[in-house]
Amino acid sequence: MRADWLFIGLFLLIGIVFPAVPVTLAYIVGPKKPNPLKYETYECGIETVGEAWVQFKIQYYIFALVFVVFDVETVFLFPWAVAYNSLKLFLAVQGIIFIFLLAEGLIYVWRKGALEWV
Amino acid sequence: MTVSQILFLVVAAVMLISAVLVVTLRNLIHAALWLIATLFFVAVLYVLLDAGFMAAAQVVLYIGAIAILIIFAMMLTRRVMADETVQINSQWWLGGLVAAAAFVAVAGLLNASAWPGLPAVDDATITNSIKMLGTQLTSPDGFVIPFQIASILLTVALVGAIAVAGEKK
Amino acid sequence: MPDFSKYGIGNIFIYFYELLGWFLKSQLNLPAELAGVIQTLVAIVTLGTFALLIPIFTIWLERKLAARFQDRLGPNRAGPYGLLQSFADVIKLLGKEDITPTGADKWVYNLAPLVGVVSVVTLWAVIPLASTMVGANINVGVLYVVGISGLGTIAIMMGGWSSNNKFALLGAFRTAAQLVAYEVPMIIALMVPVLLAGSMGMQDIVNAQANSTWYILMAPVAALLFFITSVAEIGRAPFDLLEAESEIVAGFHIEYTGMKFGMWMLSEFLHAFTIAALTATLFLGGWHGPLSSEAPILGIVYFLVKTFLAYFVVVWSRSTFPRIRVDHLLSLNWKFFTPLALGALVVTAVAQKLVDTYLPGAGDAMRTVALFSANVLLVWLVFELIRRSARQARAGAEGGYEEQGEAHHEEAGHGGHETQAEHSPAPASAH
Amino acid sequence: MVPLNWYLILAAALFCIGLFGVLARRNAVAILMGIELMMNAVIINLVAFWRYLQPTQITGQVFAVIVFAVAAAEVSVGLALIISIYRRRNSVVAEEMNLMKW
Amino acid sequence: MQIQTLVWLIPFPPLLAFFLIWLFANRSKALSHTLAIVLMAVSWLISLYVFLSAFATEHFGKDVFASSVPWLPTGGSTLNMGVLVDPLTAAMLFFVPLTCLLIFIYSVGYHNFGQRLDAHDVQGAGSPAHNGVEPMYSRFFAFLSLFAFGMLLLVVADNLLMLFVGWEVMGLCSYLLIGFWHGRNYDDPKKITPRQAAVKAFMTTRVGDVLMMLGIVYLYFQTGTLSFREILYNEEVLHHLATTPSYVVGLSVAGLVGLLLFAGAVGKSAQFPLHVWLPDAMEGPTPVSAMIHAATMVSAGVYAMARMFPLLSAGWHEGGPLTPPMMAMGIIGSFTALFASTIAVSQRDVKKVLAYSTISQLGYMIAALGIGAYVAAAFHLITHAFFKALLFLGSGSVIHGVEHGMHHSHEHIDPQDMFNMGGLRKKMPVTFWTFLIGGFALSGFPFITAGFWSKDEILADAFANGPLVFWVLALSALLTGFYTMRQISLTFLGEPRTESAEHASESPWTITTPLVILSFFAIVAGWVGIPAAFPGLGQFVSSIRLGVLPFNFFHEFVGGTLLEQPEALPFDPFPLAASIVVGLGGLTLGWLVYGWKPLKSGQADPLAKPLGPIYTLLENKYYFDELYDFLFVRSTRWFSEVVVYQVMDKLIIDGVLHTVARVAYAAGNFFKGAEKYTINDPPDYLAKFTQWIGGSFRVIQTGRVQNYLLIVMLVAIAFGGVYYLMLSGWVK
Repeated sequence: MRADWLFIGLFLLIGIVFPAVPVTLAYIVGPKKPNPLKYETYECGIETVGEAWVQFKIQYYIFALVFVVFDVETVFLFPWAVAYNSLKLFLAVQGIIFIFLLAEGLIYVWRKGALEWV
Repeated sequence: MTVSQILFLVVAAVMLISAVLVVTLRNLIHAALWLIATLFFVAVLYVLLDAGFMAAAQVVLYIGAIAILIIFAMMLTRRVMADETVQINSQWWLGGLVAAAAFVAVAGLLNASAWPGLPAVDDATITNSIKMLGTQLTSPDGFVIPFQIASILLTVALVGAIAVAGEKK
Repeated sequence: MPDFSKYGIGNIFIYFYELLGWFLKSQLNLPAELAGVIQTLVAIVTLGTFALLIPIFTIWLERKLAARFQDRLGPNRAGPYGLLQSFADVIKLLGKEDITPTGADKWVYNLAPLVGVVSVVTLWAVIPLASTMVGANINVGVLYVVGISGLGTIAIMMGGWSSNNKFALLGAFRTAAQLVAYEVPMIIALMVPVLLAGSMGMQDIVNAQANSTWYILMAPVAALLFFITSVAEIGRAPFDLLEAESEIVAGFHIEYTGMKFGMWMLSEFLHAFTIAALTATLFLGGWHGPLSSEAPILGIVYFLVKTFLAYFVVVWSRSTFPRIRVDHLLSLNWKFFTPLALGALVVTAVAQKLVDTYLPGAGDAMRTVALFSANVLLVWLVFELIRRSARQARAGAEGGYEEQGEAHHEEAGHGGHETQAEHSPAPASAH
Repeated sequence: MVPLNWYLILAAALFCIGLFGVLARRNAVAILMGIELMMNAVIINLVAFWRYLQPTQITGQVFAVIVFAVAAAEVSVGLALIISIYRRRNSVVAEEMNLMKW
Repeated sequence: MQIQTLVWLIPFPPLLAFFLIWLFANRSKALSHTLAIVLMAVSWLISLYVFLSAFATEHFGKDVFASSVPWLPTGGSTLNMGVLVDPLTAAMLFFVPLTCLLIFIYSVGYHNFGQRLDAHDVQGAGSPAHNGVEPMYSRFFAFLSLFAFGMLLLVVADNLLMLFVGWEVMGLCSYLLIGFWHGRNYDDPKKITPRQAAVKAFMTTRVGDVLMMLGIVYLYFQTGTLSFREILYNEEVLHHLATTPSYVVGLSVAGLVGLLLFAGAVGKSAQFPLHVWLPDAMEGPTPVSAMIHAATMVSAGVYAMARMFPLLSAGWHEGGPLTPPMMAMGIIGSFTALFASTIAVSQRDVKKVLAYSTISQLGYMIAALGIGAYVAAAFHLITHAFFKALLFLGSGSVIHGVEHGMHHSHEHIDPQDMFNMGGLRKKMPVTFWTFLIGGFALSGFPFITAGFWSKDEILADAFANGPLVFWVLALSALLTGFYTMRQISLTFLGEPRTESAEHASESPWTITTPLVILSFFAIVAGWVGIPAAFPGLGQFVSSIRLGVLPFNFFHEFVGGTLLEQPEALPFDPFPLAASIVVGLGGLTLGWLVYGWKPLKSGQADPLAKPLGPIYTLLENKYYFDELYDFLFVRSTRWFSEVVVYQVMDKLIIDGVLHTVARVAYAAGNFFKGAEKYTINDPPDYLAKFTQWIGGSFRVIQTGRVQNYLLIVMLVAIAFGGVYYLMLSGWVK
C-alpha cells in the first residue's frame, strides 16, 4: 500500500519534470527577437480595450455550488458503494435514501430555474 | 530521525509556508493557488497517516470543488479583488498576536500531555477501512443518522445558497 | 539473478523489473529502500515516456481518421503515410519563440501548462496495463482519477487567468463551468462499476470484470454516461466550447506559443487517449481477454486494442457531431445526464440487491441479464418521460398558451397551491 | 516513528495561521479561505487521532467526512452571502460590513 | 405484534395521511381521499383490535395496556411520552375512530366528489352557490386527518402533556376547518362569516386552554409528574393533593388544579360562559360540524374531565359533600343543559339547533360528572357521540339536498333555514328515517334508543345525589324532546315550503351509508348500559355473556377504570318514570305544536306569538354575543380610547408636561441673564462628560465580526493560559 503511494508521489514529482524538459529546451533553442508588439495582449490586431476583467454570470457560481454539493455527497457515497455488496438490505436502503435527498436538491435548483444558462 | 520523520517535516514545512502565503499574499488569486497547494499537502499528510481515502477525498473535494468555488466567487467579486492595495486590516498585528498566543497555548498544552505511540496495523485493516467506513456510515448502530443529516444539511445549504445568491427575478 | 524461466516471455517486463532490483541490491549493494525507490523511478520514467509518446502517434492517427471522415487524404508527405508528420510538428514547435505577454502573471502563466500535463500523465499511475502490471494499485483508484482531473480544471483556470486576456479568461471560466458541470454525472457514473466490483481499486475492478462479465454489459447506461461525460471533460467536439474559435478566439490558451502551447495540445490529446483507456479499463474489462492472466503481455495487447477502439469512437464522434450551444450543453448535463446517472446508480444498486436476495447463487449470466434489462427499463422510462414533457410543451406552444403551459409545467413541480393548478383550465372553460 | 503530538502541533499551527487570516484579512473571501485552513487543521487532528488511537475503528474518519460536509456547506453558503453583499454594496471588504454598528 | 406497540400505532396513520396529502397528493382529489380514508380505516381497525382484546382481558381496569418512553428530561425528573389504554380509553377507542372514519367517507359525497370543478367557483367561497366539487378538496382531507390524529393522540395519551398536545392540535384544526370557507361573505353584515367564526372559536377556547395550561403546570409543580397512572391511580398522591392547601384560600391543590382543568374543559366543550363559539362554528362544512362539534372535539373536554375524575373528586366519597370542582361542574353543567336547550327551541337554522342541543347534552355529561356519576357520564358521552354525529350528518345531508334543489330552482334562500324546508320525508327517505332515529335517540325515546338508557342513568344518579340537578336536567330533557320534534317536523313533515325543497333529492351513497351505520349504533349502543337492576330486561341482558363480561358490560367495564369500582345504584322507579315522561312528553308536545298541522310557507313560528318577547330573547341567544361584545370588545375599545388616550395621555401626562415645560421656560428666561454661569454650565459639563463616556465606550461595538472574534479569542486564550497554569501546577 505505502509503496503504491510512494509510486504516485514520485510520479507527481517526475510528472512536473516531463513537460518541463521540452519547455526549457524550446526556451533554450528557440529564437528570441524581442519586440513590444509581440508582447501585447493578443486580440483582433488592434490593442486591447479595457482591463481583462469582465462581469461574470452568477451561473458560474451556481454550477460550482451544485458541483460542490454533489462532490461531497460522492465522498459519502463512494464508501457506501464499495461496501454495498456486503451490506444488509436496510443499510443499502440508507444509501438510496441519501441519493434521493440528493436528487431532491437537484430538483429544487431545477425548479428554481437556477440551472438555466441564459 | 527516520525517513518518515524527515518526510513528515518536509511536508509540514512546505504546508505551513504555503499556508502563511495564503493569509499574507496581496493578490488573492495567488492566495487561492497557495491555498490549493496547502490543501494538497494536507492530502499528503493523510497519505502519511495511511488514510488513503481521506487523501483522495481531500483532493477531490477541496482542490477539485471548494477551491474552484472560491476562485469563481473571486471572479464574481473581481473588481475589489483585483486591486493590489493592502489586504490587511487595521487590527492585523493584534490578530497576529492572538494567533501566536493561541498557538503557544495549544502547543504548550499538547506538549504537557502524554500521547500513545503509533500502533502497528496490518495492511488488511487499512485496505478494508473504506468498506468499514461505508458500513459504519449506513449502519443504525453506527452513524446512519449523521449520514442522512449530512445529506439534508447539504441539500439545505444548496437551497439556501441558491436563495441567497440567485438573481431576484 | 532471477531466472528467466520463472517469469517466461509472458512476464518479461516484470522480469526486467526484478532483474533491475537484483542488480541494484546484490551488485551495487544498495539498501533495500533506496533500491526500491530507484526501481520505482525507472518504472515511472518508462511509463511516463510511454504515455507521453502516445500522442505523437495518436495525433497522426486522428488527423488521418478525420481526413478519411471528411473524405480527404490527410498527412501523407512526411514519411510513409505521413507517419513522421507529428515529429515534424514537434520540431517546428521547438523552433518557435516562447512568448510571455506583458501583464501576464509570469509564474502562474508558465506553471499552468505543466500542471495541465501533470494532471493527465499521472492518471496513468493507476491504470492497470496487465494482470501483473499496474503502477500504483491503490484502493482508491477511482477517486484518484477524479481528483487528478480536478487538478486539470485548476490548470486551465490558472492559464486563462494569468494570460491577462479577456478572451482567455472567458474561455477558461467557460471551460471550468463545463468541466465542473460534467464532472457530476461522471462521478456518479463511476460509482456504478465501483458498486459492482465492491472496490475503488482499478486492478480490483478489472479483476472483478475478468471474473464476471464486462461492465458495459452489466451497466451500459453508466458506461455510455461515463464515456460521453469524459469526452466533455476533455473538451472534444461536440463539447469543444473551450476553444470555440468562432466565439472566444482560442479559449484559455490563446496567449500561449511554442512549446507551452504544445504542452496544452499534448495534454489534450493525451487526455483523450487516457479517457479511452479509462473507459476500456472500467467498462471493457481492461486487459482481460483470452489467456490474459497467464501471459500478461497479451493483456497489454488487449488493453491497447480496446483503448484504441474507444479512441476511435472519440474521433468518430468528434468529426460527426456539430458543436452544442453552451446553454444546451449545460442543460443537457443538468437536466438529462445527472438525473440519468442517479437513476442508473439507483437501478443498478436495486437490481444488484434484488439478485443477491432473491436469486442466491445466480450465475453471472443471470445477473448480467437482470442488470442489463434493468438498465434498458430505466432508459425506456427516461425517454418516455422526455417524450411526455416534450409533448406537453409542444401542446402548450401550439395552443398559444405558451406562458400558461410553461406555468402549468412549473406548477406540476412544487406542491402547495393546489387550487391554482386545478384552476388553470378554468380560464379555458369559463365562458 | 512520527509521534502523535507532531501532527497535533502541526494542526495547531495551521489552525492559528488560519485564525490569523480570519482576523487580519480585509477581503471576505480571504477570510473564508482562512476558515478553510482552520477546518483542515481540525480534520488533520481527527485523522491523526484515528490512526493513533483507534485504527481498527473507523470513527475518526467518519467524523472527518462529516466535517468535510460541514465545510462544504459553510463555504458555499458563506460565498453566496458574500456575493449577494457584493451585489448590494459593491464591496467585499469585511470592515465595511458593519450594519450592526452601534 | 405486542398490544402496547399497536396502541402506539393508533394515532399515526392519520398524521401520515396528513403529510402525504399535504406534500404529495394535493393534486389528485381521488388520491387524497383514498389516502385519508384508507389510513383512517387502518387506525380504526387497530383500535378495534385493541378494544376487543381489552374486552377479553380479566379485570382490565387493574392491568391496563400501558407503555411509555422518556421524552423530555426536565432537570431532575423526566417527562415520559406514553400510551395508556384503560377501560375509559378503550370505550373511546371504540367510537372515536369509527365516527371519524364514517365522517371521512361522508365528506367525499358532501364535497361533491366526481363533479367537475365549477368554472366560476372561487377558492374558499364555499359550496352553496353550485354543486361543483370543492376546490380545496385535498386540503380538507388533510385537515380532517390531522384533526383525527389530534383526537386519537389525546385519547391514547398517558399523561396530561400529551393530552394537551392533542388538545391544541385539535384547537388548531378546528380553527382551520371552521374557517375553511374563508372566502365566504354574507349580505347581512350581522351574520357572522366563517373567518370571524374561526377566530372567535379559537380565541374563546384559548381562554380555557390557558387556564388549563396553568392547571397542568401547577399540577406538575406539585407532583413532579404528569402521568395519569402516577397521579390518578395512586392513593397517597391524591390524598396529598386533596389535603395540601393551595394559593387560593379554602381550596386544596386538587381543588385548584381541578377548577383550572375544568376551565379548559369549559372552553373545549362549550360550557356556559364560553359556549358562544360553538353555534358560530356551524359556519364550517357540515362534516366538520359533525366531527368537531359532536363526535370528537367537544367530547374531548368531557373525556378529559372523566379522565381526571379521580383528581377532581379527590377527597370525595359516595354521598359525601362534593368537592369544589365537582360543585362547579354540577352547577355549570346543569345550568348549561337547561339554558342551551331553551335557546335551541327557537333557532331557525337546522345546524344551530343541533349545536345548542350539543351544548346542552355536554352540560348533561359535565353535570353527571359533577354529581359523581362517572360511568353514566362516560356512557352518555359515547351514545351521544353516535346519535349526535348521526344528526349532524343527517342535517348536512338535508342541506346538501336543499342546495341541490336550489341549483334547480334558481332562488336565493338560506339552505340551512328549517322554515325553507318541509316535506323532505318523501324527497330523502333514507335521511329522514335515520334522522328520525337520531332525533328519538337524542330525546330519549324509551327502551329502544341509546339516548334513553344513558340519559336515564344520569337522571337516576342525579336523583340519588343531587335532586336540584335532577329537576333541572329533567326539564331540559323535556325541552330536548320538544325542539327535536320541532326540528323533525319542520324539516321533514308537511309540504315543501320552497321550490328548492320541492326539488331536493336524496344524497349519494357515500353520504347515506354513514347515516345508516350510525343510526344502527344510535340504537344499539345504549343496550350495553342497561342497568342490571332494571326489572326484567336487566336480568335478561345480564344473562347474556360476551366473553368475560355480561352483555350490559358498560357499567362494570368502564367502572373498572376507577380505583374503587362504583357500585350500581339500586333500581328506583321514579327517575325512570320521569325520564320516560319527559322524553315522550317533549316529543308529543313538539308534535302537537309543529307536526299536527304543518306550517305553510312564509308562516311564522307558532311559538313566536305566545312567548312574545321571551321568544325574541331566545332567538337572540339571550344576547350573549352582544353582551360579550359589549363587555369585552367595546369596553376595551372605550377604555383605550377614552381613559388611556383622552384622559391619561392628553389630560394628565401632556398637561403635566406642558405645565412643567412652561414653568421651566419661564424660570429659564427669568434666570437667564445673571445666573447663566452658576446654573447653566455645570449641567452642560455633566452632559458633555456623560456623552464623552458613552462615546468612549461605544467604540467597542464596531459591528465588525473580526473585532468580536478577536475579543472572543483573547478571552479564550486567557482561559487556556489559566488552565495551562493549573495543569502545570503553578496555580492551585
